Amino acid sequence: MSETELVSRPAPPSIWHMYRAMVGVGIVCGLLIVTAFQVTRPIIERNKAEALQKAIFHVLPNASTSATYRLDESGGFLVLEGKGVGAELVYAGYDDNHELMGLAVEAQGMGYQDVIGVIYGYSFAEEAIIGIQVLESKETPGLGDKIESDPEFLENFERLDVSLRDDLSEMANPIVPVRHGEKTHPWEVDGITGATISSVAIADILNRSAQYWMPRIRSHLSDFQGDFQGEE
Amino acid sequence: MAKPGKTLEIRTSPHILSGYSVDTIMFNVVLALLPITAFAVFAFGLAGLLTLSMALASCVLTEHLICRASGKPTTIGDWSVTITGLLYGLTLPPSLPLWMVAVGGVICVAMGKAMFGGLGYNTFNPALVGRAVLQAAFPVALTTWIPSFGAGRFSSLPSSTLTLPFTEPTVDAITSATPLALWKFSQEATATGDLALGFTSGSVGETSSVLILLGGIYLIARNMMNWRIPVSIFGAVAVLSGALHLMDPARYASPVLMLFSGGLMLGAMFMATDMVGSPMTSRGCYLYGALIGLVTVVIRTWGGLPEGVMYAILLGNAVTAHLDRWTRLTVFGTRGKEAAT
Amino acid sequence: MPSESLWTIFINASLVNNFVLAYFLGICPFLGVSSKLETATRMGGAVTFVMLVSSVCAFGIQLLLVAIDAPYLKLISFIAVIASTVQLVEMFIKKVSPALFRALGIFLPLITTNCAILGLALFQTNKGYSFVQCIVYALGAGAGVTRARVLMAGLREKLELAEVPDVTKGTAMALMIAGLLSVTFMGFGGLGG
Amino acid sequence: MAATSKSSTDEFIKGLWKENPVFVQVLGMCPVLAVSNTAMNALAMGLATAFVLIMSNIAVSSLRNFIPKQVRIATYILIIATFVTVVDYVIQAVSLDLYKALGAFISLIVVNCLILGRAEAFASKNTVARSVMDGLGMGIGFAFALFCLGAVREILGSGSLFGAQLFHDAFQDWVVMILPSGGFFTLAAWLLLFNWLEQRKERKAKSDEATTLALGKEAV
Amino acid sequence: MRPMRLLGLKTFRHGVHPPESKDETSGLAIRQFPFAPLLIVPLVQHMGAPSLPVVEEGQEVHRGQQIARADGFMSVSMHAPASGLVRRIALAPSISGRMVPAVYLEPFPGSTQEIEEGTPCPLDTASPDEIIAAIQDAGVVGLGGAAFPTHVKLKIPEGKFVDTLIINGVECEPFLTTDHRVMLEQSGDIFMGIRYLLKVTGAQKVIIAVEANKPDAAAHLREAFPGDLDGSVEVLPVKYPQGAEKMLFSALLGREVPSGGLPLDIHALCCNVATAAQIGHLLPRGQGIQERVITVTGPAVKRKGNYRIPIGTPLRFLLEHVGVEEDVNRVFLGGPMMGAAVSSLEISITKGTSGVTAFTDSAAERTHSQVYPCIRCSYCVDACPIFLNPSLLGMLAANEEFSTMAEEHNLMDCFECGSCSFVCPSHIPLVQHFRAAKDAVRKAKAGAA
Ligand SMILES: Cc1cc2nc3c(=O)[nH]c(=O)nc-3n(C[C@H](O)[C@H](O)[C@H](O)COP(=O)(O)O)c2cc1C
Ligand SMILES: Cc1cc2nc3c(=O)[nH]c(=O)nc-3n(C[C@H](O)[C@H](O)[C@H](O)COP(=O)(O)O)c2cc1C
Ligand SMILES: Cc1cc2nc3c(=O)[nH]c(=O)nc-3n(C[C@H](O)[C@H](O)[C@H](O)COP(=O)(O)O)c2cc1C
Ligand SMILES: Cc1cc2nc3c(=O)[nH]c(=O)nc-3n(C[C@H](O)[C@H](O)[C@H](O)CO)c2cc1C
Ligand code: SF4
Ligand code: SF4
Ligand code: SF4
Ligand code: SF4
Ligand code: FES
Repeated sequence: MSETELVSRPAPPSIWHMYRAMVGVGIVCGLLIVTAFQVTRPIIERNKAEALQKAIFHVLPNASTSATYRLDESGGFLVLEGKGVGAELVYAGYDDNHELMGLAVEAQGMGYQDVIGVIYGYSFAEEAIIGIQVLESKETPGLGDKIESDPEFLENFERLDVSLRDDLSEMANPIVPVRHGEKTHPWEVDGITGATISSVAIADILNRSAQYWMPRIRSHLSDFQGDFQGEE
Repeated sequence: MAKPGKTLEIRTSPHILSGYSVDTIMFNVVLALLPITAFAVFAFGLAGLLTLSMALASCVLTEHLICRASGKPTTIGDWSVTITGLLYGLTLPPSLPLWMVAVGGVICVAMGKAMFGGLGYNTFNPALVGRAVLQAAFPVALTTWIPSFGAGRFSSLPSSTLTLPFTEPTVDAITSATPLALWKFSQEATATGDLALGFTSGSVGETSSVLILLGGIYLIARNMMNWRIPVSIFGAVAVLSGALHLMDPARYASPVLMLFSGGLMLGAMFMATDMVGSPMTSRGCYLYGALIGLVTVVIRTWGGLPEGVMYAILLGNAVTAHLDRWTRLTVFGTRGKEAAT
Repeated sequence: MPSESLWTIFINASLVNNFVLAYFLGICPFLGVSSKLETATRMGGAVTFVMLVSSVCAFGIQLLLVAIDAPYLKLISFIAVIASTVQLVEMFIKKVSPALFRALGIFLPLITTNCAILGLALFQTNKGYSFVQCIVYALGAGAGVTRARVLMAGLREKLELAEVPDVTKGTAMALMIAGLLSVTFMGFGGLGG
Repeated sequence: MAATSKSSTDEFIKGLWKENPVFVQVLGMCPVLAVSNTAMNALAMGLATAFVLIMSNIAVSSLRNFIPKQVRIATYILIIATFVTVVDYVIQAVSLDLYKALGAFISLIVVNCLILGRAEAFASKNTVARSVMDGLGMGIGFAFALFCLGAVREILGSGSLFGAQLFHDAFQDWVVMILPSGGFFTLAAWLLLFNWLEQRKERKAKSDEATTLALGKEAV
Repeated sequence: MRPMRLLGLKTFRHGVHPPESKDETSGLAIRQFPFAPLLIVPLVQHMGAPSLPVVEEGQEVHRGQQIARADGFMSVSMHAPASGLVRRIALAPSISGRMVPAVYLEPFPGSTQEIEEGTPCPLDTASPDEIIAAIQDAGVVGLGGAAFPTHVKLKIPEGKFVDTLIINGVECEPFLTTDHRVMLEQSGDIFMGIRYLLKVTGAQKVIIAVEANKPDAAAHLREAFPGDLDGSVEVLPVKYPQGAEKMLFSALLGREVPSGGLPLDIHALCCNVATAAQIGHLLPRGQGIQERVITVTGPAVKRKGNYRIPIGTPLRFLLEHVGVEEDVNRVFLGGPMMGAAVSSLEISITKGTSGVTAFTDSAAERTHSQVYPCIRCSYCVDACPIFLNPSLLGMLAANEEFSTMAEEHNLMDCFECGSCSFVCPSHIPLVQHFRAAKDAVRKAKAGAA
């Protein structure tokens, strides 16, 4: 604030005047804010839920309903009740027959410019990642942002192998990035020419997240298959 | 007997000058750049020739027109803009569309030089300003490389070179990775001989380390270049990358690869040494060189880009004013005084 | 992202995503920065200090707001609390160390509510940083702002003696330099990874 | 009556051009640069700022006799922060995507010196009507400037305007324009243009003066 | 320790290497110059107050007779350069362009020009104060260029002392060879002068400094060096401005004269060889200075040489006598590095004139070249022996920031050696800027006081 004038004035108004002004303005302002908040809150929450839902259905193409689960201290998963502040969440997707299709998981990591946030879909049937959507990225337009749109790159995630070893303790093969055109295994991510860093970043984010989640999810598969919890 | 003293000129001493003048210095730099230019044309054929010519022409023309527009006599005669044009051309990928080359040339001179008041006042290296802004504008085109010594280089052009203005270049099938990119993204080291002699892909003029060194040594020998700058850059790069390489040779490139690849040689010899953007004191030059070397290694090793010399030099230019201030010489006879007061 | 390492946070805030040159925060003082290097340095110190104070404040407020479930008071309380805390700290410094006050004090009131300070508070909250992460973030951002200003001051000092054409004098020139510095800092892209 | 309406039109006009907050006063630079990477973002930001500006001008000018001088800055900030919070929620409700693009800069309108500056320098001393005109002028001037920046950056940087593709498919985007440095360069270019126009006008005025002087001399 | 020191080479840091151009005159023995038909002897040939004339218009004087006396301590006597008639005592032009009082003396055509003997000042019996008075009476000023009254320099204030006397035979200025010839031809006078100087100053040691381009002079002085004197002849590498006393102290003694201070602050004192020779020659005879050795040279001069020229000889007469090229267009009193360009040939030779150099148009072409903006090449920074930043000072001067120059960038320490201008590839007239700036600063100070 460049405008901080400190001119002394001859007759200061009484303290009462100042309190009256501050409190009066404060009350009016408070009312305004609370009104705006109350009016917009339902709309905003609906918007947010819709956006999340859309993303989940995007990465789990066959799902039509979803439910949010939270990782319990015991290592199992429970349906989320209330707000999930601070909890580790996964989203289960179900098809029209209320069959569990897979899980959607959010993950983040450093990209070329700033943090990249993604959500990816995991298919139980295929033991693979079957879809991915970038939620947050500041990668260079026309270069790094190809991770969001490049069809060849996105092809990687139509079936990216994340199967576990037999003892379910670890992934059989880590997800690894390779140079463009050199993909030979289903667990490799074929990079984008000219945006190697961003594509490597995606592979790393997925790898770290999958290493963490896959053993936990697989060993508590039954948690998700309980009663149907999904919402349209 | 002649009656002397009819038309005596008076000016203040000294009445003799050393004989160096700005245009002689600049012209000698152009001379030192010629072998590099010739090799560039030899290595990249028509594409190299066209890139260099367009770079030179756009820089010189811009300078001329700006002088004209501001009603001043043209300054292209001092050769400095020729250096800018040549060096700018030498730092470009050989397959760059010519329209982009021209745009960058205008940026070099208009934004890098004229805007600050012309020769001597530009705070950043004009050639690098042009290249850096161009790289920010067209990052893909500026990181697409073709192999040197391609078979048909004198008879055909990469398809991207003649791309219509303002359209996206079509990428050639035969792109190739630079030695640094090879190392960064697949840990493949390039043979030292190839590096030194320039049988690698890269910018038009950065590949032939030996010729660059020779040109630099010529200028140093004629005292037209400050040897402290390249020496401290090379020193910093060698020491740092050497230490890293010793720690983990598989992860960190060897000092030889670091020194002889990418734009380091050209940058250290011809661009960091641009007097206008470098410090004036010897100690300042050592620090400036060390900073450039350090930043180069850091960007190459841990940064997102395979090459960082350009950014390192621009950063060096930005801190030059501070280096000059911190390394001010102690004026004769003030040593004790400063301590006392 | 609570998982970011402290080093990454610091490098990002100070180099890659420099508050001034990449996030456009605190531009007005950056453009208005005097060409006196010393002032720029001390001002940078003052900004870093205020950033630290406001970072701590914002962390506390956020805890409180979550507890009472009143997210709509975020902006107002950030502004109010940061401004008054800085005022208090200023008075405290004046009492305790007149020398430090002379070095930093005169800048404090001017800085209290510029966008870099508020931006820092908002960003750290959005990112959900822990207390230690917040501190490191504030230090990194402060270092970045200081570096940008110090570089700018040096360049301006140099340009004061140059024969700059009339059209480019003033803010236009400052913006051009800022743009070139921003391009230069792009070289650090990917460092935080 | 005629006189007042005329002068409040003047209050409106001045913000558009002669005292344009961005191009002439160089105020509130951060949002100007940060969210002007597309015309849409720029316009949305401009309108949001204009809204806050007008509302706070109204509030401040109508309360101007009620607020003691000592606490006026604090009160103004309170008022501004309130309107900003309102705008923040409204934009979230209207479009999450827009909200994401504008990011924290909506909240940062609070500290935009333009708003506090107008509150302090104008609204606190003028009638509600005139303050509205001032707010409208400044706000629209600000939005207009933002739009100028956003349009240039979007056209060159993405080849489109308001998301509509302008050129053929193969248009080469100038990525730099949407990067931070492009913001600096574009604003610098606009200021250069303004400087140049201004100086040309001055020079012309001077040469006109000179010719009249010369003519006057001849006449003598 | 600098590499130079480690190599055993005594010299100072920075400096330049202008072409020496001394070969044409260094081998030529000193020759007596004829009397001009009218000698004009200015009464201000030194730094300080003008001397007061003691002769009248129309009076006849003897060669060597005192014609003016010192006006106070900061002043010296003046002696008649020839036997003749005082025509007028009136104003005459000087090198600075100002008119100064002068004695117009018409030598008698047929006179033998015997020099008048005075009261000798015996080395053995005279006290230091008597020697100082004798030096003042002899009209001795520094012949190294500054023409500072030597007796003033020799008056050591209470509480100060001098341990080393340095005799400056460096002559680093290109073209000039006077000191060289004096060292070869007047070593007796020099050592006699040294004895007087040692006695006055109380110094124990004397060092005669000679540059490596005068090996014959160094060898000759070494040979002639009296066994009873404690001291040596030191040969220094050739570099300009080695002859400046600050540089000499730093090269020979490793001591730096403090900024704004005097050599006395580092217990040293420096005299030019010719000054020493004059003292050694004049004091035993009780005479005063009426002539000095001057190198007349330069591309435009036909009969170059080292001449013993009467004080007051008009420049026009001098040049006509040695013959100059048709197209001569620049004449300097002194050498080309520090010498002052003359605007009129009507001025006359003074005690401070160590050389006259004349150039033709073609020889001076280079100096006419275009001026470019400073390209920050740092040549000047590497040249300045005072470690100033001439580039920065030059830009500040162009912006008329004189007080910044003086207060923050040590402008007043610049001694105008010209090294910076000499090397500047942009041909920026740095020294000219600095002189103007120093003047402005002094004026501002005087105005404020
Ligand atoms: C202005 C600019 C922006 C860049 N942005 C990105 C980016 O967003 N993502 C990325 O992976 N690399 C980015 N880069 C890095 C280079 O394109 C880098 O050379 C490339 O990632 C190397 O990949 P390659 O081996 O396929 O050529 C950028 C480079 C520049 C100069
Ligand atoms: C390639 C090259 C390397 C040099 N290396 C050194 C050196 O290591 N140390 C040094 O003092 N001078 C070196 N010089 C000489 C310097 O350029 C310079 O002449 C000298 O340092 C000036 O010293 P002065 O200022 O004391 O006369 C080198 C010159 C060249 C051309
Ligand atoms: C740049 C410069 C160069 C000088 N060169 C010489 C020189 O070559 N020989 C000399 O005797 N004095 C030279 N002087 C003068 C000396 O500094 C010093 O004043 C002189 O030797 C003292 O002796 P004097 O008083 O007997 O003349 C030079 C002075 C300056 C400032
Ligand atoms: C040793 C040397 C190196 C130079 N390097 C550059 C350079 O890298 N880029 C450039 O534009 N000009 C360069 N120049 C030319 C000149 O200094 C440049 O045009 C100025 O920066 C323009 O003010 C160089 C000149 C010399 C003497
Ligand atoms: S308000 Fe303070 S920090 Fe900002 S520009 Fe002014 S003095 Fe600097
Ligand atoms: S409040 Fe923000 S926008 Fe306004 S002057 Fe201060 S720093 Fe600049
Ligand atoms: S003239 Fe002055 S500034 Fe130049 S070199 Fe000599 S002492 Fe240094
Ligand atoms: S020598 Fe001349 S051009 Fe070089 S830095 Fe000094 S003043 Fe500038
Ligand atoms: S500092 Fe001015 S709007 Fe941010």
